[in-house]
Amino acid sequence: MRLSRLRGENNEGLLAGLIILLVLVMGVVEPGFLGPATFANVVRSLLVDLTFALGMLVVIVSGGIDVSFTAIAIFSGYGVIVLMNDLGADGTFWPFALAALTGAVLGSLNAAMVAGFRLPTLIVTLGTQGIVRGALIAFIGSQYLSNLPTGLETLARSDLFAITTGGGTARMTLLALPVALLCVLVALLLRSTMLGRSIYAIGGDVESARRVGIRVGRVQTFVYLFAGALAGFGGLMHVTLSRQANPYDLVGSELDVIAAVVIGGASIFGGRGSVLGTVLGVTLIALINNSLVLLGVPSAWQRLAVGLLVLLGVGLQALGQGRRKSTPILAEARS
Amino acid sequence: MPETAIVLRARGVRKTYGGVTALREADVDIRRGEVHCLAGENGSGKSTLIKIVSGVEQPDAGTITLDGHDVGRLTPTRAVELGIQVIHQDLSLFPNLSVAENIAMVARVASRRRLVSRRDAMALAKATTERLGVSLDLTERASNLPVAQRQLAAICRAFAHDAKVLFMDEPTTALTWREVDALLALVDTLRAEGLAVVFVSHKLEEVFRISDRVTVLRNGEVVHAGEVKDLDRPTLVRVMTGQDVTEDRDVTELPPDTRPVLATRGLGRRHEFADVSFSVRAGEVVGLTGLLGSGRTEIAEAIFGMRPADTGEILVDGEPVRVRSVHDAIRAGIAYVPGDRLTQGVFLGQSIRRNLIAGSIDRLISRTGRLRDKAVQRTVTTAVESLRIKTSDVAAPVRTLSGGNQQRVVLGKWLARSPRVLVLNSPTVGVDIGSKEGILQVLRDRARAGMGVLVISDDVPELVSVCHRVLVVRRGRVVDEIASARMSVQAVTDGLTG
Amino acid sequence: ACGSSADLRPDGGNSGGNSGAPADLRFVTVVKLTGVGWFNRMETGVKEFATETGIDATQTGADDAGPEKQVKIIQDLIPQRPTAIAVVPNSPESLEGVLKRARDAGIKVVTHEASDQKNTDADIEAFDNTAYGAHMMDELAKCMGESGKYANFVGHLTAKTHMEWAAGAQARAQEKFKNVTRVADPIESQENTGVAYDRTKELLTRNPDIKGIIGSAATDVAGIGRAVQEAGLQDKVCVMGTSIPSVSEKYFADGSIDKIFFWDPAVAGKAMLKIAQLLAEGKQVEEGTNLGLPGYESLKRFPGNPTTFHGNAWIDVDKSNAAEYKF
Amino acid sequence: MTGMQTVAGAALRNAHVSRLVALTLLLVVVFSALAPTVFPTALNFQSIAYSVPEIGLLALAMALTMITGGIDLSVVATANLAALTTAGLYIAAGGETATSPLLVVAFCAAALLVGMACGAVNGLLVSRVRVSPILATLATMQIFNGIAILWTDGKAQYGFPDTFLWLGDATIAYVPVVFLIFIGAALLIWHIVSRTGLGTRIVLVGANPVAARYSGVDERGVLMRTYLISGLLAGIAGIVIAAKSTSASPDYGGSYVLLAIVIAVLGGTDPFGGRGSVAGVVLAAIALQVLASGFNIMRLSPFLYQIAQGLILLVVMVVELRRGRLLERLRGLLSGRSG
Ligand SMILES: Nc1ncnc2c1ncn2[C@@H]1O[C@H](COP(=O)(O)OP(=O)(O)OP(=O)(O)O)[C@@H](O)[C@H]1O
Ligand SMILES: Nc1ncnc2c1ncn2[C@@H]1O[C@H](COP(=O)(O)OP(=O)(O)OP(=O)(O)O)[C@@H](O)[C@H]1O
Ligand SMILES: [Mg+2]
Ligand SMILES: [Mg+2]
Repeated sequence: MRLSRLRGENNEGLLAGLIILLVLVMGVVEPGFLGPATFANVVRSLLVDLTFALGMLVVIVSGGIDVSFTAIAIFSGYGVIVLMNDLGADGTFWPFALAALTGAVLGSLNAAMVAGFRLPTLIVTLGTQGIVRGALIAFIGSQYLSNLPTGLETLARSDLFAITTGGGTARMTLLALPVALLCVLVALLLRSTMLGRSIYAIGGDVESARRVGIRVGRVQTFVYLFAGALAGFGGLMHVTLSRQANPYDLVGSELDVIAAVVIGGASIFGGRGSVLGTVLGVTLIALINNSLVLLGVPSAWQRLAVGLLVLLGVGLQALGQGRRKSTPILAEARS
Repeated sequence: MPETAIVLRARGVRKTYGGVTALREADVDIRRGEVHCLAGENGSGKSTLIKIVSGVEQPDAGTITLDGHDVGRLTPTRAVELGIQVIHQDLSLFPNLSVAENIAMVARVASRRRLVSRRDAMALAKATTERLGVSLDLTERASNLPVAQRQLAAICRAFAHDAKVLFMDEPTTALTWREVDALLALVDTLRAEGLAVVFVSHKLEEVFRISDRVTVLRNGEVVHAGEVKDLDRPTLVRVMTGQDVTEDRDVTELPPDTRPVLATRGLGRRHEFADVSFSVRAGEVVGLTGLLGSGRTEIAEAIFGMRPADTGEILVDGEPVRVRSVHDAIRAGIAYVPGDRLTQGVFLGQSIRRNLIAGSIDRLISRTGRLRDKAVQRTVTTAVESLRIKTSDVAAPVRTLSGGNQQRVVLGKWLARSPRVLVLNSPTVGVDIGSKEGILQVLRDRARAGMGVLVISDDVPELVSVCHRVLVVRRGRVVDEIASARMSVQAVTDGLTG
Repeated sequence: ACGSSADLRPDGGNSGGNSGAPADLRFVTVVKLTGVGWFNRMETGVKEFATETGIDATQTGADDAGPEKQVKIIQDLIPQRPTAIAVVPNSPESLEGVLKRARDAGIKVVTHEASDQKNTDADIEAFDNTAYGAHMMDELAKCMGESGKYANFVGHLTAKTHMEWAAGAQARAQEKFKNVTRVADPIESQENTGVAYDRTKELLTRNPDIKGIIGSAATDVAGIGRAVQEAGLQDKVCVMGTSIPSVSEKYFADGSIDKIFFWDPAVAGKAMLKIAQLLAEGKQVEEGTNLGLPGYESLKRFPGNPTTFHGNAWIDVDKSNAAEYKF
Repeated sequence: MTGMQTVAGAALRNAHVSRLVALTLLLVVVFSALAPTVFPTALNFQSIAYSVPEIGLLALAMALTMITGGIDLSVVATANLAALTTAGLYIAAGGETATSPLLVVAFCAAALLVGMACGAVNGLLVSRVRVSPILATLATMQIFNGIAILWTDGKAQYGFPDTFLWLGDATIAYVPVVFLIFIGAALLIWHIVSRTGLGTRIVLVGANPVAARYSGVDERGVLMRTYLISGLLAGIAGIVIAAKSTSASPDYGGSYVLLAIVIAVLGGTDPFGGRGSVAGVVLAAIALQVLASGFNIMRLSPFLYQIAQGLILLVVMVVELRRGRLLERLRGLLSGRSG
C-alpha cells in the first residue's frame, strides 16, 4: 500500500526515482556535473519545452493531441518580433501578452475544427501546422533576425539569482519565474476549477460530459485556445532565450514535448495526467539530452532514447491497464 | 388519486433523423409526485423523447413547458439547471474520475461554481449515499466498479442535485432481479418526496408494479395515455404492439436418450467460477440464470473462448475440445450472441450484409482468401429471409434498423454457420414484445432442428416460456437445476433469489 | 516497348535552344530552401546575372530542406525544358536520379556544394575545404597570440564539409602553431544555437583557460558568442567560424564574436550561371578558367574528380566590414 | 482485362471517387489553361507519373492502418530503412559492378523483409502490448530513424548498379516503371480490402473492435497483418525511392508523413476507422501531385502550397465527415441573420 502511494497516481514516484538515479550516475561518471551550474543549465534548457508541455497536458487530458503548437509558437514569437521591429516599439511584458494572444487566435482554428466539427485532433492539428507555418513564412517573414528589441535582450540576460562557485557562475534565468507560476496556475486550473474538472470529464467520456450539461464545445474551445496561448508565450520565450528569431525553428520537435507529457503519466486516451508528472517528464528528457550531449553521444542516440522511453512509458501504462483490479465473484471454498 | 400539477409538458414534438421520423406530434404530460411510464416497442421514439426534453437533441417542432413556462431552446446544461435529470441507459459515468466526483458532477455543473474541491465532492457524495441508503466506495475510480454499483453511482448522481423530473431510460436492463426491487423501492421514496419520475421499460411487470400513469408510443406517435390502473396486461400489450402476443410455455419434450451436444466438466476460472458441470442436449434449450455479477456471463464467455477457463473441460458432441480462444470455440461449433448488442454485437456503421457475414468469413472465402460473391449473397439472402429482417437494402448500414431487427442481424450472423451450440446472453434485452416473441420462436425452431441452445437471462417469464431446464448460478457456482417437471415462474424466481 | 524517359525528348534543337543567343537561354537555379538570408543573397546574384547578360535566369526552391521536395521541383522543371539547371543540393546523392533524367532530357546541370555529384556537367565550389580550414586557423591563431587551447564545433559529426574544415584547421595548427592545441574532438552543435550555447557554457566551466572557439554551422557562433558574452569573457576568448553577418553582427560590437568567414552566395550563384552559360555556348570549364568573378578568377580542378572545380572565394568579415554584407 | 473493368466500375459507382476524378480533371484543365505550353505535355504527365508512386505507396500504407482505426506515422522511417538495406547490400556486393538481375530480386526482397519487420514491430506494439497506434508509431518512427542514422552515420548511401536503377528510370510504353509498380501495389491492396476475407476483417476491426472480437475475428492477427502490409508497402516505397533517387538516406521524405495522411483522408479514409477507398487514395495522390506540379510550374511560393495542403485536409474532413454538421451550422448562421 505504502509502495503504491510512493509510486503515485501517474507513476510520478517512479519518474522521480529515475531522475535521481540518472543524476547520481552522471555525477559519478562526469565529476562537476553535480552542482548549481548544471541545475541552472538544465532548468534554462527545459523552460520552453515545459511551457509547451503544460499546454499539451491540458490537450491530452481533454482526450486530444496537438502537433501544431510548434508552428503556432514560432509564428507568435517571430511575428511579435517582426511587429516590434516594424513599429520600432520596445517592451518586456506586452510582447509576451501579444504572443500569447496571437497563439490563442491561431489555436482558435484548432478549436473550431475540434469543438465545432468534432474532427480527430491529430489530423486537424497536422493540417493547422501546415497552414500556420506556411502563412508565417509566406506572409510574415523568412529572415533570420539576430537583433531583438532591447527590452527582450535585457530580459534574456536578467537573472533570478546567480551563484558563483569554484567552477564558475550558475545563473538562474528570470524567465524561470513565469514558468514556475504557470505550472502552479495550470495545476490549480486542473485540480480546483470546474473548468479543469470538466476537461478531465471530457477526456474520460465526451458523450457523458455533454449529457451532464458540461458545455463540451466551450471547454474544448478553451483547451485549444489555452494551448495556443501557452504555445505563443513559449514561442516568444524561445526567441528571447536564444536571443534571435528564426522562423525555421521549433517545427519538427513536437515529439519531445508529447513524449515528456506521456512519460509524465498522462494517458493518450484522455482523462489522466498531472502537472507534477509533466514537470518530471520534461525534466527527465532534458536531463537525458543534456547527459548524452555531455558524454559526447551523437544526437541520433537521443532520438532512439526518447523513442524507447515513450514506448516504455506507454507500455507500462498499457500493462497497468491490463492488470486492473477485478472484483472476485467466486465464493472460494473456505479452508 | 388526486390530479397534481403538471411539471413538464411537451406539445407537438416532432423529430426526424434523415428520412426516419422518430417522433411525430407527440404530447406528454408529467405530473408532480407521479411515476410515469413511457412504453412502446423498439424504435417507437421513447429515447428520442427523453433526449429532446433533456436538451441532448433539438426537436424539429413542438414546445416544452416546465411549471407552465416555455423553456425555449433547451441545452443539456439548461435542462440540468431547470431540474431535469436523466439516467441514461449507458449510465454516462466518467470512468477516470472517482465515484465521489462522479456523483458531485451534475450538482457542480448546475451550481455554476467556478472553483471546486475534492472535499466538497466527497461531502456531497457522502450525504447523497446516506440519504439513499446505498453503500459505495467513494474514492474508487468508476471504471473499477462492477456494473451494479455503477448503476447505483449513476442514480446517486441524479439525486445529488435537486431535480424536479427524473428520467430513467431502461434503468433495470443491467440490473438483477433483486437490485430491481431495491431500485423500485427507491423510486417509491422519491415519489413520496414529490419528484416526478419517468420510467422507460419493456418489462411489463415493472410497469404495473410501479407506475401511476403510462404513455404509450408507437411509431413516434402517442397512442395511449392514462392511468395504469385502468389497464390490464393484454390491453397494454395490444396498445404497444397493435396485436395480441402470448407468453405461454412452448417447449417440446425430448426423447430421453438424446445425446448432449455441449457438456462442461468442472469448468473453472480463477476468482470467477468453479466446478461448473452441465450439459445441453441436441434440441434442448437450457436456461442459465443468476443475479448480475453471479458469474453467468463469465461462464458463457469461457465456453466461447473469450476469457478461457483455467480448469475443467468442454465437450462438443461428446468429444473434448480445447477452447483457448474464440477461434477454437467457433471451430468446435459454438456460437455466442453477446449481452451488449451495440458495443459487442453489431457494427453500426457497416452494411447489413457485412454484419451478417462477420461470423463466417472463413467459410465464405476461397483457398486464396478471396470472398466468394455467390456464397456471400446466398448467406445474406437466407439470413434476411429466415429471420424476417425488415430491410429493403442489405447494403444499408445496420444503424438504420430498429433494435429488434439489429438483434436479428446478430442472430443471423451466427445462424449462418449453423453452429452445434448457440449460447445467447440476454437475447431479448431492449427488444420489444413483438420482436421478443419472434426471437424466442427462432430459438425454438433451431432447437427442434437439432441445435443445442443455452440462454442466459434473468427475464423469468421468458426462461419459463422457452427453456427445457434452467440452471441457477450463484457466486460462481451452479447451485440449482430446475427440471422441466417443476418449471414455473415461481420456481425460477425462488431459485434466483435463493 | 521499353525505353528511357529520353524518348519524350523533343528532337532537334527547338527546345531550350542551343544556339547560344542570350534571348533563347533559360536558366533555373534550385536552392536548398527559399526565404532564408543565404539564398535570398544568392537570388540577388542570380538577378544581377540576368540583367547583365539578358538571359532569363530565375531561382526557385522548396519550403524546407527536405531532399524529396527538391527532387519534386527538379522533376517538375524537366517538362519546362530550361537550358540549364543550377542546383545547390540538400542531399547530393538523393538528387542523382532526377539530375540524370534532366540531363537525359538535354538540360545542362551545374551544381554547388556537391563536390561528389556524379550527374552534373560541372560542380563549382567556393574553395578547397582543407585550405579554408587552414585559413580559419591562421586567423584564430593570430587572435590567440599563437598559443592556447581551442575547441571546434561542427553542425553534426556526420557533416562532411564541417569535418573537413575542422581537420584542415587542426592540421594547420599542428604544422604551424605548435602551441595551439585542441581540447577535444569536434563538438556537435546539432545545427542548434541552443545546443551550441549550452555546450559552450560547459566548455568554459571545464576549461577556464580556453582561448579560442571555432564554429561551423552558421548559427554556431551565435550560441558560442552568447555564452561567452554572458560569462564576460569577450576579451579572453577568440570566437570565430563560418557564419553569415546577420547572425553574428550583434556580437561583433563587444568582441563576443571576433571574426567570421563565408563565401558570398551572390557570387557563388553567379558563378554557377556563368558556367551554365559557358556550357550552353558549347565551351568547356577547365583548370584555370576565369569566370570574371571575385575569387573565381582561376578555377582549380579537384584531384580525381574532373567535373568538380573550386575557386578561392572565402571572405573574412569582422566589425569593420560587416555592414557591407546585408544577409 | 475484366479485372480492370471491375475495378473501374466499382470505383466509379462510389460518389466520392467520382468527385475526386472530377477534381483531378478540373485541376488538369485549369493548369493547362494557365500554362498551355508546359502543363498539357506528355513529358509533364510523365513527370507526374514519376513523382506519384513514392508518396502514393506511403499513403496507401497510411490509409490501410487508418481503416483499422489506427495510424502508421513510421511509414517514411520504414521506407528509408528498407532503401538503406538495399543500398547496404549493394555496397557489400560490390556496388555498381553487382549487375546480376538476380541480385535485384534478392535485394528488393530483403528491403521488403525489412519493411515487414518494421511493420511487425508496430503490429506487436499495437496488437499485443496494446500501445495506442499514434504513440507506438511515433516512437518507432524515432527509433527506426535513429537506427538508420546510427547505421549510416547520417550519410546518404549510394552505389547501385544500372540493373537496379532501371526500375527507377525506365518506362514501358512511356509509362514509368515506378508508376506501374504503384498501380500494381494499389490493385493488390484494393483486392485485399474489398475482395478478400482479410479486407472484410480489417474493416470490421476498424468499425468496432469489440464486436469484431465477439464475431470471432482474430483482432490481434488482423492488426498484425495490417501493420505488416503497411510495412510491406513502405518497403516498396523504399525501393522506389532508392531506384528513383539512386541513393538511400535516413532523412529522405520528412514531409511525406503529413502528406500521406492528407492523401489518405482526401481519398475518403475515415480516420476513426471502418471506411476507406483504395481507388480514392490513388486518385487523391494523383490530384495532389497535379496540384503541386501546377504550383511549381506557376512558380507559386512553396509556402502557399503548404497552406493549400493544410486547408484541403481540413476542408475535406469537414465536408466528407461532417457535412451534416456543416449544413446545420450554415443554416443556423443564415436563419440567425434573417431572424
Ligand atoms: N466561449 C466560446 N468561444 C468560442 N466559441 C464557442 C464558445 N462557446 C461555445 N462556442 C462554440 O459554439 C458551439 C456550441 O457550444 P456548446 O457549448 O453549446 O457546445 P456543445 O453543445 O457542448 O457541443 P456541440 O456544439 O458540439 O454540440 C461550440 O461547438 C463552440 O465551437
Ligand atoms: N441518431 C439517429 N439517427 C438516425 N435515426 C435515429 C437516431 N436516433 C434514433 N433514430 C431512429 O428514431 C426512431 C426512434 O428511436 P428511439 O431510440 O427513440 O426508440 P426507442 O423507443 O428508444 O427504442 P428502443 O426501445 O429500442 O430503445 C428509430 O427508428 C431509430 O432508428
Ligand atoms: Mg431507447
Ligand atoms: Mg430500448
